[in-house]
Amino acid sequence: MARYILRRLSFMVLTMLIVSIAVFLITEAAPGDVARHILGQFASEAQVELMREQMGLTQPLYVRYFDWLAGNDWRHSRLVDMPLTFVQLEGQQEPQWYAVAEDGTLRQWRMEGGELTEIRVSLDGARERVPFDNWQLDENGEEIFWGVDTAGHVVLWRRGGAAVDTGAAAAGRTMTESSGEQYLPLRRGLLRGDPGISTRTGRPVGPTLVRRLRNSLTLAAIAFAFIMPIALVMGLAAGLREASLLDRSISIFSLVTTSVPEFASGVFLILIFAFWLKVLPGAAIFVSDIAPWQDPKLLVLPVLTLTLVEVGYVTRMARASMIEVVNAPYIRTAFLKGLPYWRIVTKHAIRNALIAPITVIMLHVNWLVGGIVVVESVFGYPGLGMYLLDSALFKDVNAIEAGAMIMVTVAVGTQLIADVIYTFLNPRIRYK
Amino acid sequence: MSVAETTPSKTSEAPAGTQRKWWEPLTLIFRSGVGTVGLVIIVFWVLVAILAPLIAPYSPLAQDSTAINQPPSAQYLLGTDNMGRDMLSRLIYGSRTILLLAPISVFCSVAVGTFLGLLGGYFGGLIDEVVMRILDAIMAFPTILLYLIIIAALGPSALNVVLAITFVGAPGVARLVRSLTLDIRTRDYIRAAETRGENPFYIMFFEILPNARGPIIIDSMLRVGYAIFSIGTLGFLGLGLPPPTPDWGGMISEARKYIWTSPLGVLWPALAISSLVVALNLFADGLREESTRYQ
Amino acid sequence: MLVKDYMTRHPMMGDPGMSIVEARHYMNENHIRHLPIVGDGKRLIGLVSRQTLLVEPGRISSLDIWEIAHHLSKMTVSDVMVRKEDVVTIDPDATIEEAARVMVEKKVGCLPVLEDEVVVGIITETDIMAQLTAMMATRIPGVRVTIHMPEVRGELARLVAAISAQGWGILACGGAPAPREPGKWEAVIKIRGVPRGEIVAALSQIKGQEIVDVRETD
Amino acid sequence: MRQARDIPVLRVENLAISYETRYGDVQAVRDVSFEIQRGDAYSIVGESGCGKSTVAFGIVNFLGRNGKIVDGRILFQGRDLVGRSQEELRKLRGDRIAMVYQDPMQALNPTLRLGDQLSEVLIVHRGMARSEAEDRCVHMLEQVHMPDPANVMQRYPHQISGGQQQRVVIAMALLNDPALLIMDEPTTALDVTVEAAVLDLVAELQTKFDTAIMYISHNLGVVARVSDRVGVMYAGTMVERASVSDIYLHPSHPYTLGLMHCVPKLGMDKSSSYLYPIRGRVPSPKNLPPGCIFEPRCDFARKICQEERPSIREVEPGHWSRCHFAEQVLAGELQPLAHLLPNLEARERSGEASKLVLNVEGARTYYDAPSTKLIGGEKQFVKAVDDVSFSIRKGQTLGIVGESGCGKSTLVKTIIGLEKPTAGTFEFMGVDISTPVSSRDLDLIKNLQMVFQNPDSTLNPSYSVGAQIARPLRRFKTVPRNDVRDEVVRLLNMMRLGENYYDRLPRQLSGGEKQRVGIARAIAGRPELVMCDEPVSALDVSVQAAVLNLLLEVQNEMGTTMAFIAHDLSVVRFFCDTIAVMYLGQIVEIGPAEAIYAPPYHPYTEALLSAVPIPDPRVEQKHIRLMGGVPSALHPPSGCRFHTRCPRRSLLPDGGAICETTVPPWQQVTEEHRIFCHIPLEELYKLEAVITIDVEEESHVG
Repeated sequence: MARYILRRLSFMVLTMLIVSIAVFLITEAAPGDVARHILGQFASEAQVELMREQMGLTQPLYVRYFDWLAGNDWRHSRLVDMPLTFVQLEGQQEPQWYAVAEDGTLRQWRMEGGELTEIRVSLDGARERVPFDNWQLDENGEEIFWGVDTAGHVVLWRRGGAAVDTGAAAAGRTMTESSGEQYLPLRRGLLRGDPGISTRTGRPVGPTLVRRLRNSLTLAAIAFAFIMPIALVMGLAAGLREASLLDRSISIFSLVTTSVPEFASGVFLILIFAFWLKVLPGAAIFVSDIAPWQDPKLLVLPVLTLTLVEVGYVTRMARASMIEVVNAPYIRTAFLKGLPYWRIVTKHAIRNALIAPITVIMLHVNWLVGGIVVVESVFGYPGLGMYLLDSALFKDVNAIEAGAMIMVTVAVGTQLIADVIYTFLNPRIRYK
Repeated sequence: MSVAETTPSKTSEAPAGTQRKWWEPLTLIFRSGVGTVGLVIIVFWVLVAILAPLIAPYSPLAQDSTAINQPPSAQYLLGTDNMGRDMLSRLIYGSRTILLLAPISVFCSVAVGTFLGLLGGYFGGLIDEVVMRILDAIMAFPTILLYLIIIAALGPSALNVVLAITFVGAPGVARLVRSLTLDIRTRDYIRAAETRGENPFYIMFFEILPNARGPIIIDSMLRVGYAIFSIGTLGFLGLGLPPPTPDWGGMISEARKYIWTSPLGVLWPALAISSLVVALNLFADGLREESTRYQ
Repeated sequence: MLVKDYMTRHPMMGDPGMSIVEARHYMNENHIRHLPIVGDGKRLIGLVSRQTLLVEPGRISSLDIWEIAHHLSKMTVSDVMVRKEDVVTIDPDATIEEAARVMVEKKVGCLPVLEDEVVVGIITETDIMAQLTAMMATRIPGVRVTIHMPEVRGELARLVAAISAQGWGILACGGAPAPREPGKWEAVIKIRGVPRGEIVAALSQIKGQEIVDVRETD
Repeated sequence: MRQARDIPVLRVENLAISYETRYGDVQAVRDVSFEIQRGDAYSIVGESGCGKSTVAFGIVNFLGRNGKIVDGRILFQGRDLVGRSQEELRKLRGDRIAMVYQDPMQALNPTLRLGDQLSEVLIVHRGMARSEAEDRCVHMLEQVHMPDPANVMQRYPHQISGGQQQRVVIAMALLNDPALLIMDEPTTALDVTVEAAVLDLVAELQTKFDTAIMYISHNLGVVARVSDRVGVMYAGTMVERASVSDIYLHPSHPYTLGLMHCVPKLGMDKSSSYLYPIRGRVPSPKNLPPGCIFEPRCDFARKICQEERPSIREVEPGHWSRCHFAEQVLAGELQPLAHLLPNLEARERSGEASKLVLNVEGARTYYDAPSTKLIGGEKQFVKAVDDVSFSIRKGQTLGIVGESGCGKSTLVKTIIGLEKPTAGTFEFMGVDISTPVSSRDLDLIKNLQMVFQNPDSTLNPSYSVGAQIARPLRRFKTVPRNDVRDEVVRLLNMMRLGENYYDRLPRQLSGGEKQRVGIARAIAGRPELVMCDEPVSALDVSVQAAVLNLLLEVQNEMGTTMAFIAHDLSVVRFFCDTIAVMYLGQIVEIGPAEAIYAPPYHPYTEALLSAVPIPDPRVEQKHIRLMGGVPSALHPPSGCRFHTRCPRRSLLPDGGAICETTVPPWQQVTEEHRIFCHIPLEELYKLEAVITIDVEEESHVG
């Protein structure tokens, strides 16, 4: 069993690797220039070029992929000739890159007024600015210096190098610097838990993603907690009494609710409960990422929408499975043994009837994820789906990659869980 | 079993010497009440789509700046949208878009999926392993994410919508066809063909495929429903057809902004798309129920 | 000769919800006199006989004729049966004579055979009679001789020795204290394939034993 | 007189059962009456679809939602079951009436331990405590001769073999000591040696528990072995009922008589006797003929048979028949018509007969077994065929017999080119054929064709009969393009189907007709060698004869050589000139048909013969039963593969130690007859004949 799980986990890692490469390639192939996208239509060609360089887009694709995956500080630290570190100091909102000097103090460099300044942060957090004077000679005998800037790049400065006139760039977020000759954005890499900076917001993907994921999981978990018991009970009951009035009503109900797209059923629910009955808040008043459980009423309609769509599917699975089981010869055996009806149902039918749907239901998590994206979009719910949608529309590679990784983990992970449950329910397929 | 033994078998059913036509199984649908309801709604929308230029009162793109977000009136039977376009006309033309794109994309995914499924199922071995691994990976992937990435990369357009749905749908078809093939492959008539030394592609397309058509047809019906569902979803998310093409999903997305002032604006397209998908599913489900009962 | 070999397996049984009318009809139609009443799993609940089904007047004396009819149709065997505690039963591994003894002592005509409370068979007077019939080889033709002898050890052996001296076989043999003749023992011997005269001639030679009855059966 | 001696355990009177379908009510069973006495075994025999299972399910009231009893009474121990409440019936089921049916694997719940499934019968009915119930179950498992019963209680159904599963099901049925045990084809899914053991068990338990048994089967051999009395069902009604010897030896209904003519008796062969098929097919229950239901197929039918439906009547004491002319049939005054006999005059065997058509030496076909380890591990093989040698001469038929899994199908597939041989030489008319079919040339392919087992899958459902027969004609260019249709019609006529079958689709044909089309397709290219893979085993007996006769005709007319796989030893004996007996991938005995069925036997042949059910109650078979199951072909036993189960090892010094270590030698009995065994021929000669027929009374049937 452990061996089997291990094999599946390695398969999952492989899938994730392939998916990440695929996403990278697709976004690469996509028309349009991200830098231009960020800076807006009126930025100059030079600005865009600089932006591209600062974002590392000038590097070959495979280098970018490996940087994204495994980070590049360990590579670039050779240029700086000092170890690099990524720490969050007191009084700062987010962690930053520093070079670590031999005495243990952290260093950054910054061009200020045409002069390179060294920022030293001592161990006790004290900060001091020292004019820089440690130029090194390159093979041409010119004075250069590789250092770390304040925006997470390794930068090549040349003494006396003129700052490019960047002008007033529209979005200018990452363009804090323009004095260096070469920019190499620093990354810790996904493997070390850093999904990178969002090109859309200019902020690290990680923290946002965690909050959004938490919101989405809340939504999904509540919906799941409703869907499962309702759907299984309805499905099993319908299957037990195939072709009865109960069965027919349940079947048609489930068929209809599954068929109506989430955005349509969401709209119907909003109209009914928020617009006409005015009993529930209709939509989109989540002010921040943290809101959903501060006002549980806000969750009602999204959960209801998801439940409506998904409950039908699971019901139909459970029903089909129950019908098959009820017609199985071993149920006939149980009947011929003279067992009372409820004993046949509880001891012989239900367990077997649950085996098939469990796997299918777990596979259906993919659909649930899709539903969540739409539902979040309908209700303006600040979840992972909305984040991904926005990112995709913006071609925000790092955000898409991170979201994709999470989704694949969820999808493949649930399949694994489904398989494990399956083996426990079905003694015929116990992995040795 | 006791039932199966005595219910008249098909053999005794068909009067000797008469041939049944290929479409005859499809008439089964009239035995299923809900299936018939589905069929009627589908036929309604198909007629609407075909006759769109005749029945639509306005051009779907014509704007009337004096009538923006109007409720239903004699002039605009279903009201107008935020740009003063007639809802009814947009709905009618929207059916054209969706009823064109959905079958095309389903046809593509069925074609691709059938080929791959036959290939993997009939040859087995390494070919099967490779094909199925790739398809499994695609299927493991949340559908919505695939749509997002594909459309994000390629840009919203009709062609790309078709491509995306094909790409997303083909693995499912391939799996179905593969499992059918695996079953049919064990039949004696396939072995008979093999002992005649028939070409593998002859066996795949002339011996196996005709016998898999029933489930494939039913699956395709369901898929058309899903395709409409997906096209609507894409349109709603802003990944569908670029405006101002009349597209139900897109119409809902637009009208949603004005839901508090003119709620009917979202209601009509939502009803339209729901009725069509529900109808297709009812139809496919009825067909499946009846055909399995008929077996 | 154990009960389990002579009992009727899979006897007819009734269930407690059977109406009296139905039970009576059932017993009449199938010519049975005793009906074990069982619950699920053939566990014994009670026993009815034709007599118990004849409802005693005391129970219904206070009712008028219409009420009686109504009452009867509503009564079930569980109302009139002999309850399990009072039913005399026997174990399948008991001997047949033990069964006979129980029947005689308890004055019952039928014993349900129980194994763990479950009715596995029923043994009736008739079964024991049948056993007696078989023991005496009643259905096989031969010469049946009744002999009176003193109730002394070894007398029967002498008789047997005399028969075996002739080279004849004994088809059946039984004995009991002679009726109305204290101190005497009555033995019945059945011999096959030997003429009656020869048998009488041979057996009358035995001293102290007296042939009281000789008959040929077929 | 014992209590109610004359009250039968089960008495069915004029039973009629119908099903509601969307085409209206269909009467599946009509006017069925019979009775079963305490401790008797009563068989209901009939072909598929005749309603015999419906009767059984009617008795336990398991007719599904759409079935109902419309007429008649079912008296169980004198009380009518019809109209009793569900709860009352539930108490009877599993307690006083138990049932065992086909396919034990399906009958057991796959997700519950066997112990739970067994003990719940006692827990529910007797309210027994679990531990006590389990002790009882173990005891009952011992009585059905289940090895290691305590362990079996802890297992799941898939962990024990098919024969053992059936033992569990039987034990389950007997736990509550039922008065009536209904067995619906309980051995049909089992191999012949396992079947024999289960039948022995049934007979043993029947006397031990004094249980009345209602036995349902289509297999005339099994019925002859198990039953005291027999009822023959046809198209939903009972046409004849009598004691087993009357049914088999003095049938009074033409249908019964026809059935007896259809099956080859063991010992019959094609040169000396014929099989008489029953023509036509069973009418559908909603389309019955107005007169006697058998009239359309009856060779004796007169005018009255078309007009008046006969009722069942007692022809002689205890012998009931539903025929207007039962007395004449009984007296043998009516004879079947001659037109049904195969046309076998053209049998000519020229000097070609000695020519070898197929010669196989040292054939081996191994499959890769999936490795159980993740990485590495030794590669394992399933040795499906392992060192098999034989040859077939022109115009002859080789029969290959053996139980399932013995490798007979793989052997045929290897010859036909659907499997790749691992080793060995395969020569067909002097050409090497150890290549897969895809790399053979068209002429070779044309000459090696095959007839398949399952009539329902032998034809492609999507094409018409004509198209399917035409395909090989076109592909092999047997006849010019323009003559294809004529040739197809000629073949159809040869198959006695006629031109109007040309445009029919397979679903419009009956099983026998499909099989005939399959034969037509196989012989369309006029092949030299036709391999027949159990061509009649899935057919009803009345149809088997017709198909066998057709194959015989084909062989006579075209001089075709055949290889014939079957598990039915009577059919093989009838049909084949030479027979090879296979066990675990090897041939253990090969020789002329008549030699195989007489000593000296290979011990496995002997066991097979003793197990085969013979449709003749007079037959005495020696009682030889094999222990254990067939070992895995993945790790076949060393030495002689049969040594783990061989009942004759004791004939060798020190109990046959040599069998475990040394591969046995081929012992030549005659030039053609070889036995693969260590036991010296002299010893094998001493074995008695397994099958003896008490021929005091020569029946007028055979």
